[in-house]
Amino acid sequence: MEYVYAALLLHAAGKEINEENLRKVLEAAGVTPDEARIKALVAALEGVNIDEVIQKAAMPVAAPVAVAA
Amino acid sequence: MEYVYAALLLHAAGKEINEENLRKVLEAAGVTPDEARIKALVAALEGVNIDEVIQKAAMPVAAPVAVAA
Amino acid sequence: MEYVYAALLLHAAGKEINEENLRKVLEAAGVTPDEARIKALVAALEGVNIDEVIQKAAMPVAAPVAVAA
Amino acid sequence: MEYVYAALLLHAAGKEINEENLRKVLEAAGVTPDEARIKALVAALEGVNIDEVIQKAAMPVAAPVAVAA
Amino acid sequence: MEYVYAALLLHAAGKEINEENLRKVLEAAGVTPDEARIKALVAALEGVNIDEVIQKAAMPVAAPVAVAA
Amino acid sequence: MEYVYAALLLHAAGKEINEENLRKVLEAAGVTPDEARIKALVAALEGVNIDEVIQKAAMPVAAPVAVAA
Amino acid sequence: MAHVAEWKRKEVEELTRVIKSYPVIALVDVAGVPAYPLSKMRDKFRGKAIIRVSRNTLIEIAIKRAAQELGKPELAKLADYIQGGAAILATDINPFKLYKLLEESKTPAPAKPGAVVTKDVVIPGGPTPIAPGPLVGEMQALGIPARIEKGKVTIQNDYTVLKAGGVITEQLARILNALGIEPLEVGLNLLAVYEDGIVYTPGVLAIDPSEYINMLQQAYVHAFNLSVNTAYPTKQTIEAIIQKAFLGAKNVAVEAGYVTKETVEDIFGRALRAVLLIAQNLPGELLDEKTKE
Repeated sequence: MEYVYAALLLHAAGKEINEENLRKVLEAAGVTPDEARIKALVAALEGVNIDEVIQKAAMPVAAPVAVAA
Repeated sequence: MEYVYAALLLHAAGKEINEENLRKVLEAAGVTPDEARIKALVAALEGVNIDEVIQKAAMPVAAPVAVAA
Repeated sequence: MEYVYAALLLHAAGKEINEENLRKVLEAAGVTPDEARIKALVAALEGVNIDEVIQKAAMPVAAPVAVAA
Repeated sequence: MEYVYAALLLHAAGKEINEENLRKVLEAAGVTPDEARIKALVAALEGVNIDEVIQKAAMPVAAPVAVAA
Repeated sequence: MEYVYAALLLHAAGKEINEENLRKVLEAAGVTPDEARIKALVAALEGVNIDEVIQKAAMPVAAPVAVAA
Repeated sequence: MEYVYAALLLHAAGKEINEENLRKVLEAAGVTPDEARIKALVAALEGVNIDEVIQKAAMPVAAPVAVAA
Repeated sequence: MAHVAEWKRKEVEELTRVIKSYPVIALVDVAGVPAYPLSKMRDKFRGKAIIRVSRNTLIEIAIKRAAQELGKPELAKLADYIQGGAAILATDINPFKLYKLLEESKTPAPAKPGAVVTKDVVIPGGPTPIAPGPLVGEMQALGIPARIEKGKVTIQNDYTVLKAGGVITEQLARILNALGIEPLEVGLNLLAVYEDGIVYTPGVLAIDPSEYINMLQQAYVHAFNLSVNTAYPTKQTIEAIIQKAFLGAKNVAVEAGYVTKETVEDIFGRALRAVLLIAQNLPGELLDEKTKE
């Protein structure tokens, strides 16, 4: 998940999620970046509205399960 | 998801999920394989117990995350 | 599930799920295709809207259950 | 949230979540680190079992199930 | 369960679930039919809307989520 | 589902699920057997532990979610 | 049989003829069934069954004779079940269905002191037509939550006054009759049925339909599971098979953190939830506006 956290960190920091930025962040975290994974991630995120995705993801799916204790 | 389906097809067939095998399967399906995505998938699947993961539910949890109000 | 993954791969690749295509993909994955299973799958998929079916699966669960703890 | 993402990135990379590492990652992401927040985060995460939290976040929610008899 | 499977087979085949048909199917499966069980089954299923009963069984249910409160 | 019911009937009766037996049972139920479907079923069931498979929920089940309140 | 009265001989002959001409022979107890319900029952079964009330001894002789003449020794055993005011019911109806029909055709009857109830007797909550009087005290003495409201006796809530198998007392009979509650059942009690060499008793015949419904559903689930788990497609299961394959693929991709348009939401969701869960443990001053929302 390093790559995902790196991408989300960039997004939260208001930075573009591109190959170079990902590389820098990963390296700062002591990860030797895998070029293929970086490229694949950037490609997969192309056209994805991250704000929207995050908003949807943050919403707990359905309501929290009602539990009779 | 083509790449993932290809990987699971190989897995179900008892074949190793490596770059070459993925490439062959994707090409047979008429997909021009993207090297970065193939490499990224192989790397990402390292250490994943596919049989176990398949059985798990795919849905994200509604772990009632109580966000500080 | 080899046959089903092969079918989903073809679908994701935008190819027709027919006997010939399934055969090619399965062979590329090192599976010796069973003609009867291929025919049965193609027949069963007739009239099925795969995108719709997948979307249904991806949808979060209907209603959360109230569970007695 | 940048601070928490940075912490999770370090954790996923198998690195210690300390002030220095956080500072490096945040800077790589173009964030000017706020010393007080870094200190507070490190202090707050002491004693938190991050693996457990991540596992909780990954927990699947009930998928549609055909009941086993 | 032989008797119930036989009944469902007849139902799926669009045939009436009566004593004679059950007897024939069971015998074809190498089972010596127990007259009392056949009679009881036919009587029990009289007036039962099998399609409806089956559909209820097939209904996706949320899996029991054990929540520690 | 006729073919599956026929297979389950044979299994419950302690008989082998082979083409000939399936054909006999289906014919007794008034079904004209489709050779491809019979062959596909026999192939699909090869090496399958039926007792286990019929009990296994067809869809991934969510693991009990332990949510600390 | 030399001393046997002529009418008895004729009666046995007629009973024997009836027994021999139907495949299903039941013994029913008609004791306590008044003439009117019995004739209603006859109407209900007209064309489907013949009911012959006779003396128990004559029925026994007829059953044994029919068994001998038909060469069906098992039929003779039916005579062992004669009791009360037995009658012969001859029919084509499957014994299990016959039992069900007889049970369904029982009608409620008013309480009688000394009678045993077959079901719990429940006094429903709500207003009653009874005017205040000594009956209220009697009700309360039995634990019935009776009260006077607006000049009428009212029952506060549903109350089980007698369990199945219990005996109706004189006092309770009075109360139930005043309330218009009919706790007894009148109808033909099946003693035993013969068909095809087997004598069935009520214990065997009282099948629980819900058990069969459960078995049907179980059998269907077995078939469903077998089909989906072995990827043998049928019309009913093809969708589930596709979904299973898709969910499996998606699970693997999410677990591996392999981002595709199908998995991006789940993967980001996990990361985000982890962040939120951790943020819960953080002091307030660490949280920025986004987290505080």
